[in-house]
Amino acid sequence: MKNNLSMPVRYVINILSIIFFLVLGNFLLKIGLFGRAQVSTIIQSGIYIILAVSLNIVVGYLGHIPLGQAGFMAIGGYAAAFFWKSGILGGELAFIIGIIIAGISSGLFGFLISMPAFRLNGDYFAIITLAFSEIIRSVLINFPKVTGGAQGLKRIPKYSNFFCVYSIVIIVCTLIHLIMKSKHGRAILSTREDEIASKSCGVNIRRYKIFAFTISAFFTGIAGAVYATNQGIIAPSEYGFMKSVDVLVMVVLGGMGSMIGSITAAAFLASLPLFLQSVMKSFNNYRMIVYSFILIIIMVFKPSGLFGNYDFSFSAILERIINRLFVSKNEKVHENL
Amino acid sequence: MIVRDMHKSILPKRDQNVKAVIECKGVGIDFGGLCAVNDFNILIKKEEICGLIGPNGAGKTTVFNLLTKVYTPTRGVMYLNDKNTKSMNSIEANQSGIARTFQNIRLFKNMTVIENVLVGLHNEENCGIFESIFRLSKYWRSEDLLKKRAMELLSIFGMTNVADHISSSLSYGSQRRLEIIRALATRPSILLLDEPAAGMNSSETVELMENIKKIRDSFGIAILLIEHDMNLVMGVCETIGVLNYGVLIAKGTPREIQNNPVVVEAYLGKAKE
Amino acid sequence: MKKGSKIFLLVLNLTVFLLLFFACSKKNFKQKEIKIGILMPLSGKNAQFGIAPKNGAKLFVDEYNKNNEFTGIKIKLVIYNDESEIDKSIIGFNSLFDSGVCAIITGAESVTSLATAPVAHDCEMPLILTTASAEAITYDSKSDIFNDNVFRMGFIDSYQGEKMANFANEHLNVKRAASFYCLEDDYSMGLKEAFEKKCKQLNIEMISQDSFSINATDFQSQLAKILAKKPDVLFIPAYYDKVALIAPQAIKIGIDCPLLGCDGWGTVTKLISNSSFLENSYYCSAFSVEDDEEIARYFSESYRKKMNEEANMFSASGYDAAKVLVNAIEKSIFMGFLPENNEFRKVLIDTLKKTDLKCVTGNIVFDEHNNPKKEAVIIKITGGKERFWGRY
Amino acid sequence: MHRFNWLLIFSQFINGLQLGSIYALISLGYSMVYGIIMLLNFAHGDIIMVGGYIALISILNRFGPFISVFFAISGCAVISVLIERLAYRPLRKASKTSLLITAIGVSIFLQNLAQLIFSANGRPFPASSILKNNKMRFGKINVNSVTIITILISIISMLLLVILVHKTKLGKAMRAVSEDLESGQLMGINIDKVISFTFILGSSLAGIASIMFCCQYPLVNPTMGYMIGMKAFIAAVLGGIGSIPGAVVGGFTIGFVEIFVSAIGFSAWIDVAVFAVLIIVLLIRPFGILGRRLTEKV
Repeated sequence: MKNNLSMPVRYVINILSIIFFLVLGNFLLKIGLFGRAQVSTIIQSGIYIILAVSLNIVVGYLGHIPLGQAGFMAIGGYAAAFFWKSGILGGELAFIIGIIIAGISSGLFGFLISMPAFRLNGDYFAIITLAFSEIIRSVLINFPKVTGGAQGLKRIPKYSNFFCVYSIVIIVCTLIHLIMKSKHGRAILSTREDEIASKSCGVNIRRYKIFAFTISAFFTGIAGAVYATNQGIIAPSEYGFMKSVDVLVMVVLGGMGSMIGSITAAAFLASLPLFLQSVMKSFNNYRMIVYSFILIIIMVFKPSGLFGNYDFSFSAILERIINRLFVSKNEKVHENL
Repeated sequence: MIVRDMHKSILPKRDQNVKAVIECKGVGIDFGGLCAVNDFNILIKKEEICGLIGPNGAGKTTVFNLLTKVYTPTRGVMYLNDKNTKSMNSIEANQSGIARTFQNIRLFKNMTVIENVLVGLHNEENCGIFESIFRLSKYWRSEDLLKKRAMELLSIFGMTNVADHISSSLSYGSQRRLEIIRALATRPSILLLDEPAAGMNSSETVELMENIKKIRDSFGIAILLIEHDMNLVMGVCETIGVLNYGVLIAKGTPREIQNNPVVVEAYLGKAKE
Repeated sequence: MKKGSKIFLLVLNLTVFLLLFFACSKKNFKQKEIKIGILMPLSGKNAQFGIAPKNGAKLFVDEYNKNNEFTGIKIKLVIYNDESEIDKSIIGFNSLFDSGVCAIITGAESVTSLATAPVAHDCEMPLILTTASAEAITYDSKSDIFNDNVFRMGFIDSYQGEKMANFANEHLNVKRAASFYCLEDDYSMGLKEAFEKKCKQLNIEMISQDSFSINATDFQSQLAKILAKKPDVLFIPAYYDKVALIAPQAIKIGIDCPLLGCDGWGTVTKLISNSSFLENSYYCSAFSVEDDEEIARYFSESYRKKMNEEANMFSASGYDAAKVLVNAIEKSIFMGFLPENNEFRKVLIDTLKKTDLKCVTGNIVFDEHNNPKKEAVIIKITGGKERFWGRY
Repeated sequence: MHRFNWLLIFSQFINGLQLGSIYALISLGYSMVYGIIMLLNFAHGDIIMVGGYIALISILNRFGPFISVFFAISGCAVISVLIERLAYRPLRKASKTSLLITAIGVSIFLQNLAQLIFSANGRPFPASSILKNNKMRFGKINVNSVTIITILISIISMLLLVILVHKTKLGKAMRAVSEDLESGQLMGINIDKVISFTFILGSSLAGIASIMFCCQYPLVNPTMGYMIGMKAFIAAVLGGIGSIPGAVVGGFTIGFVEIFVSAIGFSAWIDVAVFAVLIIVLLIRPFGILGRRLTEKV
């Protein structure tokens, strides 16, 4: 057996690298290395990372294609906006509580929607989730007194800066990673692989499908809240079918079932418009054509996407390096501290 | 050789003094007019290796699906460890002690070997979602316990060295064995093997026979076997049931079955007068 | 995928990722010419409301640069396509801010401007809105926030609603009015509410308010109900692509009362194959191609010549926005402020406030909330043509 | 409605019939394609937009009404066969998820391509040059001729389709392949030809529907296909996906639901009502009114 690092050591390494990343990011932003556009793009790609990673739970780990993520984003955004605008609390605490409220409300909707949705599969599942998302959007439009209707909800307090967006990104990714590396994560994966075999192993696949969909809705709601506070105004017209497709393209490009794939694809596609804007003026006109073309090409030639379902663990990389360096001199490595 | 006194952790937790592991009376199912299984009666005692043979399309796999409640029978009653399985779904059936393998291997292809077994051990430890997410001590204890048990199970067929390989990369024979191990992981009191020797050469079949005996001895569980390979059936089964057009036409020791006129007629047709 | 190649791929990806950020953070330091930003939707669903003002502004700036060599002021347009999506328009604003523009012409539609206005207010970047009509962009009565850096070329929703109500009352002596609006479009909603409030004041009876959904194509059932109520006039605050569908169905079903519209109706006769359906209907607008004013006629000819397409209200407001902005820039520079230092924008805002300029869409003077005080042009559709009826 | 005026009720009924027949024509395409290769052809809705634009261009270049209608229908057929050949055929063995994602990709690609070529704003559709639109008077009710022609043409096309599917050899092949692709192949049916023919048939019907639609609502824009396609799919599911009479029944039902909802004043809630119908149907009878139950073999 290779001498791999024991679990506590892995966690120490992971935490250290995360803190280092956050501090470095903050420092870089403070000294104004980036222009305003890069800052808002970085924060935007943080939001899209949360969206892609939470969609990846259902698309990658569970093997179903929901087309209604925009609806949960809207619920999260509006729930948090109502809380913040009511002004019960101010500052950082309000931000955190608003995020949690957004997550819970859209998680609740996810739970309610997944009960009927999982009685169907394949195309029907995709269409019923799309139907729910369109209904949510119409309800938001048709009650102007409550939700500001088509003009949207204005003057949402702005809390988002690099530090809190990226700490949320990291918390969300870690939580998903922890869930997937547990018994429940294995149950979700087994449901994707083969439902009948999972049932014969005693896995209650219906419960785990609903569980996976609810967490995915929970984290999408959080992303919706961060999206709302980052913009200051949210309008129902943004949460149409195209927003769900945008996130789906990210997950598919990154590789269904690979978290690092979703993260990289989300960051790459979220910052693509700005990057290409300076390079090729009219790229934005062709953006959606290029996206849909990528989608078709990937599905035909490399359905497993950029990363397949290879899940990245930083400590695994370190382990391999340590093995190569030390074991070749075959003296005892000070492992399992 | 693994002898009977395996440490207790592997043996199924079921109450040992149950009369019959499986008992079916008048069980039948028809799919819209077609009567796949009709008036199926069987009784399998504890630690009995019973074979189920019959021509193709006699309803053998349908019987398996009935026993594991993948289909719910339209007629008759079934008892599993003396519990009526009428109101159970396939998950509850598995919990109360029936595990199965499939005719065409249904492994979790993209998961590693040990993960496949760990899924089998899913209901071994009840470690809730909260404990798992926040990695409380209960999570560590249960994970270690599950890993240890999975390794033990793998060691039966000497597969511990391939624990980290992706299950689809294994050879055909070891995939079959992995599926059996995964079924054993759910602590069944009866294991249903659906044509385990299909596609195996003779040496592998012999090895399979020993493994089946070894499992029955070390686990103390009953085994119900569907197989076409007669020397495997005759060699390993203590009793054999013959299924023809969904009806169990005979059940007895291999000797009795061989010269039971009804069976011969069903298989070879009526002798010319 | 062997283990090694995965690592290589990961590293490659990370480098692309980092390279991407540093590549676009270089600031261009040539400050010789003065940059004006254009933040408009040039693709996607609202492209037609973004491309026209961009062309209008481009027309003015090219003209200005050509025949004002001597002033040493050269205007450069920096264009960003925000696809009429809020998140892209905020990034667009920041990207224009980074490229050192001193003001931005934006406001093809209200939702994106509502998002960029507060951001611009924080960094005192003057915004010139072409046709966005939501009141809250400049002054939001509910929360009493006034974005003093935002100036508006077109009308606010309530202005048009009241204007058409007055017009109906005065010139068509209407006693019973009906409205047919799109619930999912904030522009349409704003106009309908203003029209309704004004009608109550003029004790015109509002007999029915029916709505249609944004991607509806069939209106016969609502129109049948309106027909049953026999209104004297039917107010349809919508954009020209919806009106082109509604009008034929209204006439076919038998509605014969005059139809009232708003500035969204511009170029509707182009979009309807047989415009007899719009006979004797009126709509107010900021600009009409047949406006007999000399300045307006000059604009429509040069626009048609340069862009080989018919000028409309959107391109006219883009042209005016550029004209007002460049005029204010000239004044601030003559007052001795250099465009390089950043309180130039503060000065620009003050000079913009004091604008009093004859433009294509009328004489531009800003009231205390930076909304233009100017008359509307009333256009009557007769013989399939959008005739200039007069100013009101 | 305070007093029950029969005039309003009857004209609404006619509208429902006309809208329903358009949805029925389109949902036939969905049902046939889904029956054959179990694919929810997202792009089928956009074929209507393609048909509209082709008809528009051919009329602008002064082709006669019949030639431009022919161009539109054959254009739809050619484009949908191209889509099937390039995007769907390589994926015939692939998982359902990749097929679904590809269909979404094709749909967005078509919409944005049209937006690029014809610009995002709508173009007027010269309906009068295809169908002379004069008012017909039945007693007190004035109904425009386009509505009547639409209903008639839809019914004729549906009858032709039923005859073709049930009476001709090719129809028999289509039904066999929709029962079981592999065994159809074993029986010597050239699968690719049959599937391509199904796509041709489905999209020609969609072409007819798009001409009817553009004549009634004379405006063509790149994203019109999305909503119509979605409602037609709901109609196909409501009727029982895969069953041809089901698609017709579903189409008319959705048409009437839409007209009824807007008649009682909730016009803003039409989309919500149609989606709600879909959800209710999927949960209570997933195989729809006339569909057949598909049991999953273990």
